[in-house]
Amino acid sequence: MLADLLSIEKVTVAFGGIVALKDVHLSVRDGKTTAILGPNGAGKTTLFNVIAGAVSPTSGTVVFQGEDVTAQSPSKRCHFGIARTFQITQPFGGLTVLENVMVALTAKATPMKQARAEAASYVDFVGLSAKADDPARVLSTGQRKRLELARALATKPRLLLLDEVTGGVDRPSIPEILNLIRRMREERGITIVVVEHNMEVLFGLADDAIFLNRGEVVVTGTMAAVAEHDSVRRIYLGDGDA
Amino acid sequence: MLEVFGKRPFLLLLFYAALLVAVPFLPLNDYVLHILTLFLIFAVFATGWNLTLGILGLKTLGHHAFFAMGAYVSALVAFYGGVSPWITIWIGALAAALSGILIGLPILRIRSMPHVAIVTLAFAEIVRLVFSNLKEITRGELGFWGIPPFDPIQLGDVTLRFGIGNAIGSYALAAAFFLAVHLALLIFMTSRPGLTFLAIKDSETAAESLGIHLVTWKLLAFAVSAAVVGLSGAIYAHYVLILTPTSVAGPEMLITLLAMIIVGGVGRFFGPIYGALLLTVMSEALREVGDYRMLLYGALIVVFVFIAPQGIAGLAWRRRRSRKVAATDPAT
Amino acid sequence: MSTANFLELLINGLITGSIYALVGSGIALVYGTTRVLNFAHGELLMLAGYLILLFAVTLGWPLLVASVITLAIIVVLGAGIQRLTIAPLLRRNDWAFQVVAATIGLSIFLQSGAQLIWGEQFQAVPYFFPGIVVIGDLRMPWQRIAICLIAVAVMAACAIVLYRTKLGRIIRATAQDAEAALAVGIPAGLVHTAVFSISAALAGVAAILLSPLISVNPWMGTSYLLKGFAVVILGGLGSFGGAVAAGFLLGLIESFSVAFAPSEWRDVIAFTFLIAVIWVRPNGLFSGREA
Amino acid sequence: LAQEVTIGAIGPLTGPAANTGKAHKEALELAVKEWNEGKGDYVSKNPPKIKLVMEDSNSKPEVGISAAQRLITRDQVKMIVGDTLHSHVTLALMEMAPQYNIPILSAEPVASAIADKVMSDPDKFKLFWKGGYNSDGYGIAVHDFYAWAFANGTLVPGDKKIAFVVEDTDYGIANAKKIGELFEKDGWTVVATETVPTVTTDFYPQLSKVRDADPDVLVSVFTVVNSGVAFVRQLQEQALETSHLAIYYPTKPEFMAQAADIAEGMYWAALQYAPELDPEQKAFSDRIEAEYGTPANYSHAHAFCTMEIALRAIDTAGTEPEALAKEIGATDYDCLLGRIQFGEDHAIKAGADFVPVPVAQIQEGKNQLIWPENVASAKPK
Amino acid sequence: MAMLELENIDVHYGATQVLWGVSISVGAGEMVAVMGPNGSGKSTILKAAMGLKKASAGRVMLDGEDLRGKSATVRPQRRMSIVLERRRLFPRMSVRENIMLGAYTRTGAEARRSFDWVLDILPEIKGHLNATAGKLSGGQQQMVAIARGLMADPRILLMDEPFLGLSPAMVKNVYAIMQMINARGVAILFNEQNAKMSFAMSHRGYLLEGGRVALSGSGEQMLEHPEVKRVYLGLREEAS
Ligand SMILES: Nc1ncnc2c1ncn2[C@@H]1O[C@H](COP(=O)(O)OP(=O)(O)OP(=O)(O)O)[C@@H](O)[C@H]1O
Ligand SMILES: Nc1ncnc2c1ncn2[C@@H]1O[C@H](COP(=O)(O)OP(=O)(O)OP(=O)(O)O)[C@@H](O)[C@H]1O
Ligand SMILES: [Mg+2]
Ligand SMILES: [Mg+2]
Repeated sequence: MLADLLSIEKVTVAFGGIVALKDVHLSVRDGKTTAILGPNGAGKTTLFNVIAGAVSPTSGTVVFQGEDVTAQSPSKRCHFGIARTFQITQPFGGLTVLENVMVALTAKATPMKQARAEAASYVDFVGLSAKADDPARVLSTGQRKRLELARALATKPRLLLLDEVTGGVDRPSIPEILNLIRRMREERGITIVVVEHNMEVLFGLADDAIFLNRGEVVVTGTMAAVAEHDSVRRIYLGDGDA
Repeated sequence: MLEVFGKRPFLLLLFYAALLVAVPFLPLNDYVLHILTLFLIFAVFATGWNLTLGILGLKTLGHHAFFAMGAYVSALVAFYGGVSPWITIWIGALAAALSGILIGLPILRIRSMPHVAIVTLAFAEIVRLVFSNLKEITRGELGFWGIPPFDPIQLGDVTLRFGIGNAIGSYALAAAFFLAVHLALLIFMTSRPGLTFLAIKDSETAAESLGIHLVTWKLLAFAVSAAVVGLSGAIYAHYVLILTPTSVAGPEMLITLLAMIIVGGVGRFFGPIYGALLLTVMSEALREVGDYRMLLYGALIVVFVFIAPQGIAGLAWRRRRSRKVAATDPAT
Repeated sequence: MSTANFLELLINGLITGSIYALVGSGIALVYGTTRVLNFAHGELLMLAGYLILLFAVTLGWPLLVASVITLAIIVVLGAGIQRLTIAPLLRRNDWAFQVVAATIGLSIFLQSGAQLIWGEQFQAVPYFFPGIVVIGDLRMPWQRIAICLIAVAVMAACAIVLYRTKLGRIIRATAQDAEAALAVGIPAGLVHTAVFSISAALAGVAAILLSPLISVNPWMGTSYLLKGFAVVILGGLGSFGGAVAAGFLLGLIESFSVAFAPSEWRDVIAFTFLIAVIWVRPNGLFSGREA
Repeated sequence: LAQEVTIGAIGPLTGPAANTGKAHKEALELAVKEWNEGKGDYVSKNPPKIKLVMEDSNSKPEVGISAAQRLITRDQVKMIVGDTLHSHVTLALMEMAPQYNIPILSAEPVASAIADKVMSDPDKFKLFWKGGYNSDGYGIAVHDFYAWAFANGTLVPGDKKIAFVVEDTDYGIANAKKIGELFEKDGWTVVATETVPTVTTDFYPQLSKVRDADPDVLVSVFTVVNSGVAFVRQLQEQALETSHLAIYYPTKPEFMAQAADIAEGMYWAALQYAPELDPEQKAFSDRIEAEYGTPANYSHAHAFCTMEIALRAIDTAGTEPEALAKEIGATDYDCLLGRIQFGEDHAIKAGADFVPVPVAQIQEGKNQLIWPENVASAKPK
Repeated sequence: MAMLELENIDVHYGATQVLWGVSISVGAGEMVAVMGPNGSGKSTILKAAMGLKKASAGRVMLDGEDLRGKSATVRPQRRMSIVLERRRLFPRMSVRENIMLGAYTRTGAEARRSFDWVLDILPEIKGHLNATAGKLSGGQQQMVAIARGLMADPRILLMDEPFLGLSPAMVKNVYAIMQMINARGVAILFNEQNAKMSFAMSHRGYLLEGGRVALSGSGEQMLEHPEVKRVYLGLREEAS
């Protein structure tokens, strides 16, 4: 059996009275793409925050590459190889698009010159070359999403967390972005965890899936199996007689 | 980063270096050199402060405390310890950096502009009061005098003397420090640290997710900024040779420097230099109407915030930029 | 320390504290609702001081009339200042610091303006409430006691408006996303101005209460401003109730610090306390309701 | 006629002490004007014409230094009168004397530190003279006054406890220190020394503390009149049972205007300028009033005297720095405030035979000189 | 006469022009979709219509009245409301307060009636009424934003990417709501990336490119247009 790149054990997150995650277990197979499905407010973003270190769990552990990283800061985890995008985008508004990506590279001690060249290729990848020298604050919703992706990729992660990365991206561009992600996965062996409401995108990307509802894991399995699961169809996709 | 540094920052600095070297060859009297010396010292101060205020985006309002720290520590060590100012200024800068870290630690964890502004302001008030209350050592508001000037240096058959009254030597020294500090900072800021500071300024969450350790970097910025300001304070001390807590750490120092940075351009690398030049020269020119000086500073800050929030440096930049945009835009 | 002495310190602390609370809550109100850190707040206090001096002393009007007119003018003045110097900035991207800078500039401008107009002398205002309360060893002029009582009443009234009325809800909504408020039809700009006026009125009340004690002068706002800021931070940024509580606390700390240490260390102790609190409780001592 | 000589002056024309600075300016100008109009107190037959340029020190040493450089390099002044008010500015300015080889004469500053600095290197500061007496002057006067009052039974020493509430300036602190030392020599204890910022007007915390310490003598020192008025009022409210002596602030006419009723019985030092008691000072006050519309105060008188010293020295010795400075030091001149002579330490001498430091008491809303006895206008009550 | 009409508007951000002579109209009771690539100016159109962004040329008409120079607040008074992009809730107020503020221009009784109705059609919100809006999940915030937009009892509703961040089931729900209120006569102008869905539900549609209207027509016409078909509807084949 392939070793798990990431495993989350018994993670519970409570915000005051609200329990956003309850006893969540999750294993992410190395090199595979795992989708996290769930209705709004199920705890998907919170799970990402726990993995990336932005939220510390009330209880439970996060193990990455066999190491317990629960107590590590987000920046430390990035150095371990965990990268993420934000559902509600967070560009560096005052830096240009290119420099936004350079930050990700220099944070890992890439020399400036090299970082500039490399960043340009990522910007190109996500289709923002025309805006490369514009400050990121002027980007539209979809453009911001693309920038998020470029930046996360530039950290050269082992594990990439994509929170609704195609939400707001115009349809004609989605295939390119999917191709890009797939290529990254194949060429660099990146493991991906993705939150996405666009089922078409998911089918093109995910191997495994888990289904969260009200902070609890309801179903785990292969993408196809989970998508066909009864409760998923009912609660998440709203199929059937609802 | 283009917005911060402009197109060719090193070339620009070289140009300023040439100007500074040319000055002593002009027929200027001591008084003018004295004003220029003050300008150079305050320009270093303003640039140092701009590092946190403009570039890291931490709205600190207490950097005059670091100025006072550098000035007093260097002066006290030189006076009581009999150590040469050539050495004590570094001790002063170090003391400022350490106090920067001390006050930086509690506020850096808080991502809130008012906290930073108010806590640093309160810190400056503490520093002022402590220097003023430790009368046995500093003589309080009576002023700490007897500060030794920099030891003279022999250049061939000319002896360069320093301290107030030795205009040429003092000017040369201030200019040398001005150029050295700006060059060092420019090298520092146009590479990784600069990029990182600017990223932190815009989104701490995102910066952190990309592997930037916030506290380390912010403390670094704070320490560097405090050290630069402290150094300028130390040079100031060994130039004017008397310090009072109110004049180095009082509110007028805050206002004056803030005005310099805002008029010059917050967050622009070269901005504070222009601001320092304009305001130092102006405040001397306005001696006649002394009563209106503070009135004018206040008005100047307001006016610049309104019509040119990016300051003098930003005005020049915007003009160039809008020409460029106008030329390329219809194509998009 | 005798009981009378202790009580005296306590009362002195509460009196100083009530002014800090009044000034601090005004700053907190504006910050809490509009995220504007108003460095010119002290100058509103100073201007109100000169107004009450003009009406109550120079013109000799009855206190109540003079106070009402002073407050009316300061409210209008506050609105004017907000409209002219702050409102235009709020539309910008990086307005937070620009407003700080602009209000600092404004503060210096008003201060030196006042000095040019009225000179640098301190102008005395006679006590409004004559007489001294004597209880055993304790002697307290009515003027001081009135400060405390009136300040508390005024702050209570403000709190009611803020948390119990529709106006309060509108104010708080505007605080959080002015564009969104506009989108639902709230005239956000007017709300901002109104809040600023209320805060100016609080400063005005403080000035009226204080002027007999500290004499009217161009710098009278400055020291209270810094204390007001400290109070705002201690109380939890933008929390009206927190600022009020922290104001009293700071007053007490200062009063007792003088009893145990030389006076010149009073402000050092007060500000060190602020920084110490930030170390252990960054969000303030009283995690009050956020406006 | 001799050629015109330019004299520079430096004082606080702006900032919180601007009122006093302006008074200095008026008096300096009047002295020069009268001199040039032929009404001066000349030494020679052919007095030089004088031009005065006054610059602002903004109460700050470094601004004062800038001003001095400007006067020296731009206006080519032959000597500087300054700082007219502040000791700390003077301490910075006096460094300019050896550096630019120019005589400097300060006016009101009293800090003993200035004299100490001169004494630490007399040769370096040979061009500098201090036109005010040392702050010790007050200390000695206050001490001697109380010794006299205890001796003749006007006051009783009680438990021999003394307390101070003073402003946070060299002036306040040096006075408290000197008086404290002198009283301690007589077996007294200093039970409290409270230092408050210069513009404080709320003294309740300090008064609580002082009351707890229960002193027999309380000395307050403020230069800001309103601090003094507030202090006196709050002292009355708190009904402290102690003998109170005030230093400096009652010299200001505004003090009597605001506090005459609540200050009844208070002692104060030093009543050096009292036009209502001294005809010469009255005449001077009238001249100032005729010229500027307001009567003169102590600062006018002091600045006027200082300028007289300077003018007479130039008249005698010309503008060669060393000679001029020497001549200043040799002054022996009866001015408005007393007989002016410089001591070893380059400061003018205080005392009954020189510039007297008399103690007054407020009696029935009026100032009365009560000590030393030879100048007293009334008996203490 | 159209209810809302944008006539030839230009919009600039600073020196950068992003809309070039755009004309869009929404008739009473009409459902109108705006489509276009990222950055083509869809959000800007909605903001300009709502008066949150000033047009530098051209005019915006509501019920035949020129709204140039009028404050943004006149629109809610005329029962026009907007669901903003990136949600724009009042983040530190409760969900209940957020929703109630949507009825700012209306009387208390009306507002309460609408409030009950909104909770009926968006029941997911019920459990979070006292939560702080800024702490809700992305999708929950979107629902609150929609609820707030409905509270004005609008005659015309502008929606910027209403489905963004919603789960498929919720998308269906919101879709149904839009159709329902539209059936009651509320005009809707919205923008959404899913071309098939948006044109299918709309009476008319616009296709934007680079800040200019590239194409417009009825919903069916848009769906049938070869350009739209080729670029916007071809996802499934490529993605799978
Ligand atoms: N504040 C701004 N300053 C400068 N340019 C801006 C600003 N806001 C938006 N833009 C630019 O205007 C163009 C249109 O933006 P808009 O947000 O209307 O696009 P959109 O069609 O809604 O895109 P998306 O589908 O990504 O949301 C974009 O190129 C964007 O970069
Ligand atoms: N900081 C917080 N404080 C309080 N509650 C929170 C916080 N963050 C999230 N929650 C709550 O936790 C629950 C899960 O939120 P989360 O953002 O993880 O959902 P999600 O699955 O990402 O939903 P969506 O698809 O809508 O983005 C929600 O009910 C939300 O209100
Ligand atoms: Mg989410
Ligand atoms: Mg958009």
